[in-house]
Amino acid sequence: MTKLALAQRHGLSAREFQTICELLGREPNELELGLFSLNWSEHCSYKSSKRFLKLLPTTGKRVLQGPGENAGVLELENNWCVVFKVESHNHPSAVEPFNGAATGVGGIIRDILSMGARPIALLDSLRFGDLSPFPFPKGKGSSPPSLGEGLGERSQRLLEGVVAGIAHYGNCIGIPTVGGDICFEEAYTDNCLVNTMCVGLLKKSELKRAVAQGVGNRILLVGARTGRDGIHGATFASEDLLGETEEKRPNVQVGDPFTGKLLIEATLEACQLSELIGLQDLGAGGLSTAPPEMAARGEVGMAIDIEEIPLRAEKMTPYEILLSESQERMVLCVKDGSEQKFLKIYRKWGLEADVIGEVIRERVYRIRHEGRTIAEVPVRALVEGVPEPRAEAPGSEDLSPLKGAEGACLSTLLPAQPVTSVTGWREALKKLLHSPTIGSKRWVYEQYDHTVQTNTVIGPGAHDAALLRVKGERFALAVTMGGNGRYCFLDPYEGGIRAVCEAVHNLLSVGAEPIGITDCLNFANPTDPEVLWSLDQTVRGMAQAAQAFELPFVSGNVSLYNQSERRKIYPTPIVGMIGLLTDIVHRVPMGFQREGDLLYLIGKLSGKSGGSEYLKVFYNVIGGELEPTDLELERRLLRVMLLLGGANGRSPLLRSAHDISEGGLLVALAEKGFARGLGAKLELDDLSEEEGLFGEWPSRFIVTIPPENKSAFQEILNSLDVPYRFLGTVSGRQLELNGQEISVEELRNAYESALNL
Amino acid sequence: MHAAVVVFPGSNCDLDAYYVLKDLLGIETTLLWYRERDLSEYDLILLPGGFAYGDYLRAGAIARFAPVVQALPEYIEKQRGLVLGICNGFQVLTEAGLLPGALAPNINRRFICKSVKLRVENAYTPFTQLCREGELLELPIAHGEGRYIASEETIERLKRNRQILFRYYEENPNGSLESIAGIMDETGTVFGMMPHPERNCERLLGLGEGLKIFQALAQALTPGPSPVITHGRGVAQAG
Amino acid sequence: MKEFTVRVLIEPKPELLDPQGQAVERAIKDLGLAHISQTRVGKLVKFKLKAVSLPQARERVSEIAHKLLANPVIERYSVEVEEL
Amino acid sequence: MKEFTVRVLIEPKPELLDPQGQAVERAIKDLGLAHISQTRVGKLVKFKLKAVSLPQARERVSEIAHKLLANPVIERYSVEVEEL
Ligand SMILES: Nc1ncnc2c1ncn2[C@@H]1O[C@H](COP(=O)(O)OP(=O)(O)O)[C@@H](O)[C@H]1O
Ligand SMILES: [Mg+2]
Repeated sequence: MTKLALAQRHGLSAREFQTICELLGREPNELELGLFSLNWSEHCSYKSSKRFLKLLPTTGKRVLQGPGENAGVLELENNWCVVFKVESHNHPSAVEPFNGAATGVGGIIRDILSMGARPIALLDSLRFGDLSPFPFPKGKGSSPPSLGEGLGERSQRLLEGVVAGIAHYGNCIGIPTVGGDICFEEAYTDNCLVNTMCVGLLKKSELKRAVAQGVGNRILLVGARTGRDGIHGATFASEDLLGETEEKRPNVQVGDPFTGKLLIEATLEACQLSELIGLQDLGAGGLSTAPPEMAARGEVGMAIDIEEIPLRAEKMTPYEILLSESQERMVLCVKDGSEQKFLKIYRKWGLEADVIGEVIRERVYRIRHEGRTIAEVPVRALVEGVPEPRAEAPGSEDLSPLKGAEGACLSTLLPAQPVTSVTGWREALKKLLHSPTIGSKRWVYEQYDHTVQTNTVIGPGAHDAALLRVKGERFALAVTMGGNGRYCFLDPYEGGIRAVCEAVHNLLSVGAEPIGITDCLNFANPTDPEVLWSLDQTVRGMAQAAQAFELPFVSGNVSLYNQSERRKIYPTPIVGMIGLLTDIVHRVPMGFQREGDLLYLIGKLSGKSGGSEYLKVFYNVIGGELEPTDLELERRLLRVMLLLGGANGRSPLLRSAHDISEGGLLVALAEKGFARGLGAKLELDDLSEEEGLFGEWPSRFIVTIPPENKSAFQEILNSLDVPYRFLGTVSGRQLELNGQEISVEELRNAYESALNL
Repeated sequence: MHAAVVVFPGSNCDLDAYYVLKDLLGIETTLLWYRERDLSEYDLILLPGGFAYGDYLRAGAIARFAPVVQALPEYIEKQRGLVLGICNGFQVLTEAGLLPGALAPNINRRFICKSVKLRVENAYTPFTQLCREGELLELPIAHGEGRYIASEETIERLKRNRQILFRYYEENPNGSLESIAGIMDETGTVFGMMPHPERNCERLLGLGEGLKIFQALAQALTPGPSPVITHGRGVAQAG
Repeated sequence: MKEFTVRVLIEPKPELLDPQGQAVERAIKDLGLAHISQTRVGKLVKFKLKAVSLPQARERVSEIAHKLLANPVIERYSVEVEEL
Repeated sequence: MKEFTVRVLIEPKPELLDPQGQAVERAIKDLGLAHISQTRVGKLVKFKLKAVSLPQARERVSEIAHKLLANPVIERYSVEVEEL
């Protein structure tokens, strides 16, 4: 086989191979090809998405570390910092849901750990194909027609495996999984999405970087032994899943949360030593990518001795050792002479720990085997040398007809006969609440330990965002994660805006001020012009919204090639966001608190209602036009919610708050009733049932206030020119509307049984 | 009083328990490495929740051989102090044979994390003396292997000696026999429970009912006259 | 119809990491119980089955093991069928 | 010293409820794969062991199984030792 053919088998293009030869001034040997193939894979190099990521704002007054390290860092108060990042494990989870998801959790945790922070929370955003419907409990109501059994079962199996995998890893290592979201859409049938986010906390002075520095300093490999796991995993992640999974199966990595937990404790102990220069986890690419990245950051070179690496399998070749993606490993750079101290800590915790190399002056990554150099590549060539693919995103003029259901508004899109009659809001609401995308996710989050570490003040299922206290401090952290791919499918620019806005709303609902973003861009094959266009549009929308709120993106991840021969996933940006609540006492609950409280809608009072779950459930239509978000209004809404909530250090005027998202107004109202079983008398006679009650347009909150706060409340809204309307009064145990009522209990039953596997 | 919270490889509620004892109750508390054998310093040995040794094989199966657990029989024999096992700690105590029975995988075969109601079945113990009999406590559970199983004779004996301190109330989340959530040994000094009292010790996290258990311990272990310390045969008597 | 007792033994594929086996092996060594190696922890499934013949029973069991009991991505299995 | 391959088969005691076995049995029936009964799901532990003789190896393994691998309150086990 020629070198070029070999390069192509490594997933490198002819152009890339040529660039490698130029950078080296010679042809690479096979080991070097392996190094390049991983470093230059989409997963590690971001070659197709780099230019889009540049569009995102990354600076702000709290930013201590933006993109470029293992995780982003924001400064909080009293020298506390929050570290966070999101990571995808989509392809591995599609092949082996349990281990794929479990190792995804392990991976993102080590990114946080690499910054020197103790991980304090996990969140997960999951996307699967449609499930076969779950019948209403006790024969009440009718169940919708079957959605094609085989696929529904497959999606259910993936869901079960993924959730069990996340639980397996997260529970064992004692990090609470406090939030996330789950949607079910046909588009994710062949490519499920598993994005996990981890949040860590540390003092500013403890912050670490993934850097190697100081010629002669030692490189340590710690954690698990190296085996033949996932060889070529990162390049595997860069190819379409084209029915080749069978052959690729030996690549499955098995997570070991027990070792992961030991690695956390040992590493946090090691971070206390002043001789630690830098550390990094071994993720995708293993020893072929992490050490050169550390060297690149420190502007040094690195040499490692392959025979010093402890192995799990017999007769591993240098190629296999270097490309192995065995989990639960980290690389440390420590001062020469201090290595024994570090080895001792790791061995105390029962982990492997060995000196495998050193920092060198020449800026190359040198692999030695028994004293002989067997590969040597300039660090910069590996880390930054990849040429950007030439594909251009077509202008939106050329592609706008590709938008989901351009121009269609409800009246033209829908069959003449609505499924529900005018008197049918009760059945419609029940059915919507029973949709797996909207219904309770209790089945999922009860499998996750969400109370360990005893900081979870608001946990999963209780509010729009989770709230974590920091022991000994007044302030608290709010965290949220999610994103709606359907909106981006219909209108990627607007969808990108909404992904950011919705996260902002979630944080504002608990009373917290949003301070920073992490994101994962999940897309199909970027060599497809339509996909590239949607990626470009989505990122522009996200950037626009973030700028409006002055929010920085400090970390993120990109997952491309999420498509099969049959299906592409929707363009799916997942946004993770952190909010700061200055005084935890001032948190705002989601649900109705007291009878007699006044109920208001704040924000945009009417709009186009496309892309709604209502359209999907009742008309099997993914379509309609999206109402464009008014970012000026959003900015005022943010200020209003901060003034009404507890973020300003005073006690909130609000008794409860909830944003309106999937399902629209009535779904949000019903959800507000579940916490205490309280109902409301609603005055909504002027709203049309289908669009008004169930439409999904942006920029809306439902809040309740005690009657005595009415004038102060109105004053704030008027002064900032934010529209609002009275919706009714909290009362009784029923939702009452248009002279009809339904008990909150009955709604809750429909909601709770939506996902009962 | 001096408390020890044991740290096994894989413990993950050790710091939570430490926080309650040390920061909330101001008790002198040491994080005790699992290789330690000398327990003579400590009035309370707390085996925390988590996944000691990853819970591989069975929860607690490997941890029971840890030196610190091997030292427990003597500690108990000598009536040196109290032993509290929470969740994984309870599993370790049953595996070690220091409490009767076993904890099998939950009947629904899944991990369960939620808040449950417990009924106090015996309030005359150093662990429950600040509760009323029949009182309901709401505490979080978070476990995959919490289904309490024991032979009929064992269950009979537990009942007769009033060694069942907590039962799940209304809903039995994991399929435990007799809805058992926590049991004490015959000496009245060793107590294991699946729910996590340390996770509900402050109003911020619930009603704070879990604190009663730690306060009760502290009271029982603080020198001075205390009518309810029931070392030895006190248990049956108190019933 | 005859009755058969069946055992299906399932274990992690040899090339994959077996964290459980690793932990068990380390424990046994630490306890000084024995010098053991290559420890793997898997599953055992036992049941009774009715079929007309041993070959038919074997075939059924293989199908069950393949489709349901073992996860072919990460596990391999062996089947033992005996007439009662 | 000789080397032995060892299998320890662990299963829930017959008188105890086995939810996993029940679930497997239900799934097999639901799939219409076969008529099975008395399904029990347990564990398989395999390893290699060095010992001077078969009896010594057996004894070692029994000890390991008894002390560590099975919990006698809820499980029973059987041991298979073979010389390599
Ligand atoms: N969508 C994105 N938005 C912002 N930053 C991103 C995004 N994708 C990747 N990054 C940043 O690029 C860097 C490389 O990410 P990644 O390769 O995922 O790190 P790791 O190898 O630790 O998984 C990180 O600093 C990450 O935060
Ligand atoms: Mg990383």
